[in-house]
Amino acid sequence: MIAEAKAQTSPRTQDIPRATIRFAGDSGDGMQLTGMQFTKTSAVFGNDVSTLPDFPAEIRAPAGTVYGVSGFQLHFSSSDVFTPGDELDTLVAMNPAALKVNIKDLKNGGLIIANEDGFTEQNLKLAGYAANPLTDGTLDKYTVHPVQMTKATVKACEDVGLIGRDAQRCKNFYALGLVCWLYSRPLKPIIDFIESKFGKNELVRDANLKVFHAGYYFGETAELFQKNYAVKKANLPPGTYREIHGNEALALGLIAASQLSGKPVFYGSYPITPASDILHELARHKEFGVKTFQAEDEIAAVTSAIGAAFGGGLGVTASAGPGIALKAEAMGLATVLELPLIVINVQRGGPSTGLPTKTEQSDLLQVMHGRNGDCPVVVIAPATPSECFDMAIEAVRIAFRSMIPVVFLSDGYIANSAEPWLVPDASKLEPIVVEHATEANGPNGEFLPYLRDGNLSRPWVIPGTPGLMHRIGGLEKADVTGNVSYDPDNHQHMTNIRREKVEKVADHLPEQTVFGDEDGDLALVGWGGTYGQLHEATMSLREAGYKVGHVHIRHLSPFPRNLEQVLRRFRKVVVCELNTGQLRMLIRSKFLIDADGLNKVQGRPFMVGELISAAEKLLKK
Amino acid sequence: MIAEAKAQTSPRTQDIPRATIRFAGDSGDGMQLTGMQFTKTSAVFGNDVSTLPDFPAEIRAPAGTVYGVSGFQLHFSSSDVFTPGDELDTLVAMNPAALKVNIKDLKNGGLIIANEDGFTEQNLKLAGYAANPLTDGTLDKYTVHPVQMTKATVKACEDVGLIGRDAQRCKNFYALGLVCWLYSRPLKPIIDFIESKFGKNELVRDANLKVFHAGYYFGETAELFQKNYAVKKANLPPGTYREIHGNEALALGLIAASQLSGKPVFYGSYPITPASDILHELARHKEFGVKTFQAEDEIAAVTSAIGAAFGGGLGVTASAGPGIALKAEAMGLATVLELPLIVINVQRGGPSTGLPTKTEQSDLLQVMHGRNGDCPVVVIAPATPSECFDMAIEAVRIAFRSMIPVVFLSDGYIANSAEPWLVPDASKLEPIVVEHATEANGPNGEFLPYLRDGNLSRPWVIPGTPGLMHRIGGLEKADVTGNVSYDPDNHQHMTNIRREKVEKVADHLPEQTVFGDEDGDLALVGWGGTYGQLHEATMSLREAGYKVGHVHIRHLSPFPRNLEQVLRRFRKVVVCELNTGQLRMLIRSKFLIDADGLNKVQGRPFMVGELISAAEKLLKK
Amino acid sequence: MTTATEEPRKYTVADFASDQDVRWCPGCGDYSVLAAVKKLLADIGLPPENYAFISGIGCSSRFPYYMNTYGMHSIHGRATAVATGFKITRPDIQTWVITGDGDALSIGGNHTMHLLRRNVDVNVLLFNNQIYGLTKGQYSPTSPKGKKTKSTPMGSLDRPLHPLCIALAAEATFVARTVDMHPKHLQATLKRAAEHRGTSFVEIYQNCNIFNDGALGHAQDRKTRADNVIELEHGKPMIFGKDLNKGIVLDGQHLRAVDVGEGGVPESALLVHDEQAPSGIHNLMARMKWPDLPEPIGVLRAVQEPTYNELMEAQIAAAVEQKGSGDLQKLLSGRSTWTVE
Amino acid sequence: MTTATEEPRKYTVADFASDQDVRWCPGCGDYSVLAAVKKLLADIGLPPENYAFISGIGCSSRFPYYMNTYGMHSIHGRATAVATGFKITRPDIQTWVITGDGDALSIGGNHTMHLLRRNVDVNVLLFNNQIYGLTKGQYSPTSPKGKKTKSTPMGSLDRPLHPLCIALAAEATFVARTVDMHPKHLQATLKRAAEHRGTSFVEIYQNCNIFNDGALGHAQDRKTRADNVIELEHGKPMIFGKDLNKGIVLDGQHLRAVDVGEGGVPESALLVHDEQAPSGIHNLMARMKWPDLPEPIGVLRAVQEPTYNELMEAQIAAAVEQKGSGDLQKLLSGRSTWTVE
Ligand SMILES: Cc1ncc(C[n+]2csc(CCOP(=O)(O)OP(=O)(O)O)c2C)c(N)n1
Ligand SMILES: Cc1ncc(C[n+]2csc(CCOP(=O)(O)OP(=O)(O)O)c2C)c(N)n1
Ligand code: SF4
Ligand code: SF4
Ligand SMILES: [Mg+2]
Ligand SMILES: [Mg+2]
Repeated sequence: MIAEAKAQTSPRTQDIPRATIRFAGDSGDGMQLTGMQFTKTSAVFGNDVSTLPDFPAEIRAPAGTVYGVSGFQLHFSSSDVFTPGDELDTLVAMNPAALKVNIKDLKNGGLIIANEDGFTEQNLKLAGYAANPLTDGTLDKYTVHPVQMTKATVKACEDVGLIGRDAQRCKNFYALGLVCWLYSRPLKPIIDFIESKFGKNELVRDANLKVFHAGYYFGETAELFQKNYAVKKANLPPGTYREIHGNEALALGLIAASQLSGKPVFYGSYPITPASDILHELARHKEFGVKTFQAEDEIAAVTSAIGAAFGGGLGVTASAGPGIALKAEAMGLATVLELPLIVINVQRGGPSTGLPTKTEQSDLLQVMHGRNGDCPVVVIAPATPSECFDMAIEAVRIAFRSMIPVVFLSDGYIANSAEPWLVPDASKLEPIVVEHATEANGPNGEFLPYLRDGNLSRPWVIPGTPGLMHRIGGLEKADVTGNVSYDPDNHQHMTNIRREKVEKVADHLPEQTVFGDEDGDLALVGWGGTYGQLHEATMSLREAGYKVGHVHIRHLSPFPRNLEQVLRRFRKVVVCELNTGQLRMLIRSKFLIDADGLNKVQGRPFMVGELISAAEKLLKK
Repeated sequence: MIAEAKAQTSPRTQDIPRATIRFAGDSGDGMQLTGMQFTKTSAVFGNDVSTLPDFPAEIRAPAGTVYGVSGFQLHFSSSDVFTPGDELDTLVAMNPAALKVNIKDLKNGGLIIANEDGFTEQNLKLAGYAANPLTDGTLDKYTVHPVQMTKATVKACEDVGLIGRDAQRCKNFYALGLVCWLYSRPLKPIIDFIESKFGKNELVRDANLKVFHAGYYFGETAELFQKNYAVKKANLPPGTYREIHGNEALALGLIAASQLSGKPVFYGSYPITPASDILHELARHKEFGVKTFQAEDEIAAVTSAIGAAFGGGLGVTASAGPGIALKAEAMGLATVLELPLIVINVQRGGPSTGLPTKTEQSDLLQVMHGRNGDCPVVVIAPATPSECFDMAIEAVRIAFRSMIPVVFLSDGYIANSAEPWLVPDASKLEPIVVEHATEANGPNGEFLPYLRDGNLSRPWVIPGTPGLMHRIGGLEKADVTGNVSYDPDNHQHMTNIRREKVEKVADHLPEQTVFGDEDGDLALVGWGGTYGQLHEATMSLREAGYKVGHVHIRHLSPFPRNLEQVLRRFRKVVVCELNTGQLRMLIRSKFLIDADGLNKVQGRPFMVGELISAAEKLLKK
Repeated sequence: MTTATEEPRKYTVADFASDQDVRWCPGCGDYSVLAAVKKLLADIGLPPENYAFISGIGCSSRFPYYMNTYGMHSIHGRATAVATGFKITRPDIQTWVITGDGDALSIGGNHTMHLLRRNVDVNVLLFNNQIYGLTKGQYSPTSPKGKKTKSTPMGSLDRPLHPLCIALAAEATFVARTVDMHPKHLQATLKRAAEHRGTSFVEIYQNCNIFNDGALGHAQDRKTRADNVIELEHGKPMIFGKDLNKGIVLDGQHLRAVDVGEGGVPESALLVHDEQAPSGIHNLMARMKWPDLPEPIGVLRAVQEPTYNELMEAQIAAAVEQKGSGDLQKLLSGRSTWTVE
Repeated sequence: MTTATEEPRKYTVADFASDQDVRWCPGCGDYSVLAAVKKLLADIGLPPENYAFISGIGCSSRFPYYMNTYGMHSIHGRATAVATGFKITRPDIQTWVITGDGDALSIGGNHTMHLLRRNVDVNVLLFNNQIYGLTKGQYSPTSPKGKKTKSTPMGSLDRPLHPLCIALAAEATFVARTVDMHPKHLQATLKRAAEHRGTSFVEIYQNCNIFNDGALGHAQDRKTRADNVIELEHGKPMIFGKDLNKGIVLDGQHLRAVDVGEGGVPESALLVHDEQAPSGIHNLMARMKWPDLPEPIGVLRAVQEPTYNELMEAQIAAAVEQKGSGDLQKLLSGRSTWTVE
């Protein structure tokens, strides 16, 4: 019986420390599911893993076209993993288009497992191949394994009685079985999955089980492969783990914050890639009192969340860049109203509609400055998918404490990547204390809605509270009373207060930490989803003997108080971003540090390799 | 006969070089008209003048309240004038509220001319005076002239047969007459105005004429005034002059640009203070083929202008800060489409609704960065009302040459101030050459809509042109062909191109000039409507022996090529802005120059005095 | 959130007045609406903390500042959206939206339409003065075609939107119209709006005496309005005129004005107003335009349907019923975990 | 801008196809509309440069890329506004707006309404698949209440908007509906839209076979649709059914389906469709909902009114007439000048 949750090794098996593989095929080929199942079984086995899905922009492009290719990459390892990997060890290509699009990422000598049956005349033409690359020698620098997956799948299905298109559709499980053998993966998690997913449809369930095993046995039996591989367990902290995507972690973080504060989530949002999944996730959890509101547009989304905040709720809104642009005016309103508000921006390639399904970090200056007037807000950015959970809670904590809008900058990479997550103990999460005003606070028994506390925060009242009726609005208001004021000095004062209020948030922030050398030749400065690549690059550079520190900034407005100090300890500072130099600009203007920029605007993450070579160039200067 | 267009002087008359006066009263008292007529007669006489109207935010506040006070300040001089003046020499106050609001701006020893009849019990109470300030000694450090204007006006009207409220309404002409005597103004321009304005209503015309003269004679006859003043003609360049407001100059500039380029203006706009007057002005000139479109909101305004630009027209849109926030997403679209578009932002106090009728310069970073993605545009800012004319033409020239959106940053101060303007000779304005593509430009006879010229600009086609049909859109596009492209390298390339394109605009810009010392101890750096104050401050500082230069930046994106050089010639650089330091931030990050900031966010212009003392402090450091 | 600790007290108009000076132009129609609303709330007898007034931007949108209740003067066009989030969060607070013809139908047209289709339980007062007051007199979406204003010196080109028609198209559950200068009718209509569960949409003809004086004079002038408007009453025949001698009949697909009684048609031939009729007929009524026909004022349509906020609460209750009230630890653990030892 | 240098030629469907691969899901209803539009333009016989297609964002909004005409794929919800500016500037170009139910009625609802009230001379094709296709399947403003989607796992709470009702409320001059899978009807309806001067508003029932397959099947299925829809014809009695034995009568204020002929009512008793009737009746028709009543397809309303762009041109002509064509020097000098010597 092979169906045990442990690795399947044999004498042919070679131990390797880590591997990066990518499944690629048509949008309809089920590559995302295949990749996720492989990830799951690797994680359950005990590897550390990191994943990178790559969707086409089209919903269902015609089969066989290059723009319809869907890919799923994962990196699994016997030690800590921080990125989905630069180069592929193995590429699974279900058709010529998948090969075409992905071959450039395969390392020299890498393995290609191709579904030979997919390499038809027509598909070759659709992908723009004049000849069959599997046979014409163009792939000589790789190890190519053509496998008749479709035929084998159909065959296997016949046995259980599934035929035609339905049978063909199972071929991803054949590929999965084969790759499971190749990397000695435990089969049980996948078998469990098939059984629970298709349990209601016995025919399909049995077919998939059969096909999956057929793929596995093919690897074991066929003479095709000289050897297979094993990647040992990683030394992960003990505990209960699950897999989590950034968007999911963010949704869970919001619900946790709601539970910790006793304030129900109001989530006003209009669908947009890559933020929609937060809405989908939250909508599934109404038993937590979560209220999701699919608004008619982004403006209604943010203003309804402001209405919720005025009502004493946890008002949250989310979008990607184009939708955040539309929310700008209302974010200004929230700033002047001094209400707590969470604005999530899951960044994607811009400007304009740009590259909706690709990642980028080019909305930093938009969220910093993209409003009329001097209108500072708090901006934070998680570094990894699971950090979305913790930082969602932090965002709410800040917003409630300071009565202020907090922008949460995620990106398409973090949102869609998954990683193993040590499930937190809910009972150990720190409560979020919210004190609503219930009594008049003025010297004459009146209520002063803009009377401030030590954080420069004003009272938050739940409408319905007797005696505390008050009016707020977007016109400049007198401090303390909150009445409309056109007084010049008051406007100066309020402008200053709004800025100081943001700066005071730094009192509650952790100091900036450094990974690697605390001082030295080069600080690799980053923020957001580039964390993993910068981390690995720093490790490599230090192994190579350089004195390098990785400074990953999670708090972008305000900066941690010690940031300047930290940066000044390095001879050179380079800000690495997936944009044309936005954080770099902020750092240069604030600290007058001659920071260099390492920038990439290609809709995809850094490669560790390119970071290392760029850093080495700088270090040698 | 006194009705001649020359100054009326007498032996009691004292020559003074310049004077600053303010008319203040209820919104309904006609203070704007009074001020404008005084300005007009001063300009016609040959003084240089500068004005500053100050409207209440309310349309018609109840009479007598402080928030309903309307003021009009002007500065007229026998030499060049750059600002409406810091302190008042004379304040005309029609009621207690007007006195209350404006007294703080009157210099010690200044003149108060008060309408005694307006200082009733009730009005004193409404203004919050416990006792009558005209008599209780609180104004001792000023020279107070209470005049029974209402009574005198009613009396004068009786003679011609006008009675009741209609008669009382003429009292502003009484005040005007009196002040005309005080400053020896020619009366003819005002008489002409009354005759043409009220020509159709003889009764009102005659009453106003009568009242106006009555005011004048009162000054001449009454023992009240020991002396009056004369301000000699200024030495202005010869030629034909008119008065012009910033918004008007901007509208005329757009029409001129349309005539110079042969492209009809399409003006898509949604009303908002202080930009609406541009719409009103343009709507009056349909004989120039101007098409004004009052859209349903700012988004429709800007997107309709984009539609017009795609149609081959001169697409223009305008708003103030909150509306510009709403246009952000579409400005990104125009950037990616690479279409010419003029976006005018007449800045007002922010954030949010802020101070709608007050001036500020706090939208610079919004227009620089307030869009998703890396999305650079051209940004220019006129320094004076009349410069709005020249720079509107320049904006169009740049937009057409580079197929790019150009942001025109005006502000409430420039928009509403007036200055004498040497009327340009229309035949000497340089034509704007527009070459539309009419033929295929590809190697295979195809049309390539993103093939670039030396300015990195792409062809502009008039729809309807045979053979050049093409499609554009907000998704990232392949360079040259303009087809949708998800290619990573192309995205990097296009991101770079969009930035370089903006930078290339600098090839056509004038070098940065300096007023005053070309090098020295301090550069006073400014932009936009602070020009006059910075200019005067620089003059004074240099007179006091300091080596100071005034660097006024009209081109904010891209900067003039020599800007860094210019700035580095000074020991200290201070950026003076009506915001919390926005240009300062750009300069610091770009040049790593440790620029100081001199900032004011009070809804009103700098005072020359405050600039001088702040500069002196810096100079002594 | 009505706390019942103290014994019930009577409220007066003064209890609902804030300490801020009212800053509309003297003579503006907004004053009478403010007075009517304060009186209504005093009559209802609930305490001021039970109410929220949410507005956009415009002259009329200054309204909340003058009410001693919870209030927000938000941004232009978005009051309806703000109120939606507010009401969903605070279903216990009676929520009023104050908006103008520009605010609700120009920049805010879409939010208005979506509020109505959702039937969120708020009361919308649309101050229709057929002009942009606050920005000093440009034509608005309700201005008649050809209107000469600052922005249209040669006359406007667009055909007006009819607020009642838009509301009916969105299947609003409560649609009414009233007039600033008809205090009794105003008061009665506001009362109905307050009582309705679901979105109440009330168009108020409001005079802007500065920029559009008399534009709605036909409905405002006490002397002539009886001939120019028809006061609707549910279940009553549609009669109007100073002498109540005119009426409305349904003539095939058209509405027609007729004389009633001697020399005219009998009262029984008149159309009987039915607030709950399918909105086809209300649409015809909404399109009655003076001087061709009298303009209907009062409640056109009032039907009961579940409100958005009730349905939202019900879904949450159902989810709790099905799954138990949320268990955070279970949520964090997700559907499948594994253990590292 | 039609240049008449070459002699007139015939155009084929291929002349209107761009060189870009069509990237909708196989089986999507969008394909048939694309084919119909290309065929229509070929039939009209004007050259491709005479057309512009302007879209928003959504699956359907990719349409312009596939047409060998001028085109713009703009931003979400704004195609109608872009088209307004475009048409005002280029009244000579036949302008088509391509939009979806989300694009036109959710984020773009207000622009749609204002386009219609202005009667700008463009043709709007609203692809109504009752779902957000491009963002992978959330409910849309036209989805029925209770719809379960990714964003509404327990069912949506809001009542749908009816595109035709909104169009009628805005007094659109041309209002029609057709069906992707009914090519003949589609073709004929598009032709009428193209011919209409003023805004033509066409709702197209379109199948999204990936996220909402069959949601509009009652109108799409060739076998059953004759009983589920009624094809409107101007001046003809409203008859439907496979055997043309059913019809619609106006019964007081209501529309009712009846049997026609033997055992039913005579054909003469049926409601006769009048495209130019005041829109009250069209409103009743627009609200006919399957399965209670057959849903009308074809042209509901078509009336002639001046277009916004014509009126704009006329004002400019009038201004030139009154003041002479603009004299820049005079403009610069303004109303009053003085001279400094
Ligand atoms: C985003 C934005 N655009 C424009 C404005 C300017 N503005 C303020 S109120 C208004 C229209 C007011 O008209 P209406 O809603 O009819 O209210 P009224 O003043 O007539 O009561 C406009 C255009 C604004 N404040 N914000
Ligand atoms: C400003 C903005 N908000 C949201 C989106 C995401 N978005 C793209 S298309 C779409 C809705 C598409 O639905 P519909 O208009 O019905 O078109 P379909 O795809 O069904 O043809 C949404 C929400 C966007 N592109 N831009
Ligand atoms: S401008 Fe008109 S609407 Fe506004 S306050 Fe004055 S009278 Fe009222
Ligand atoms: S998702 Fe639906 S609407 Fe979009 S292309 Fe596919 S089938 Fe068509
Ligand atoms: Mg109005
Ligand atoms: Mg759709």
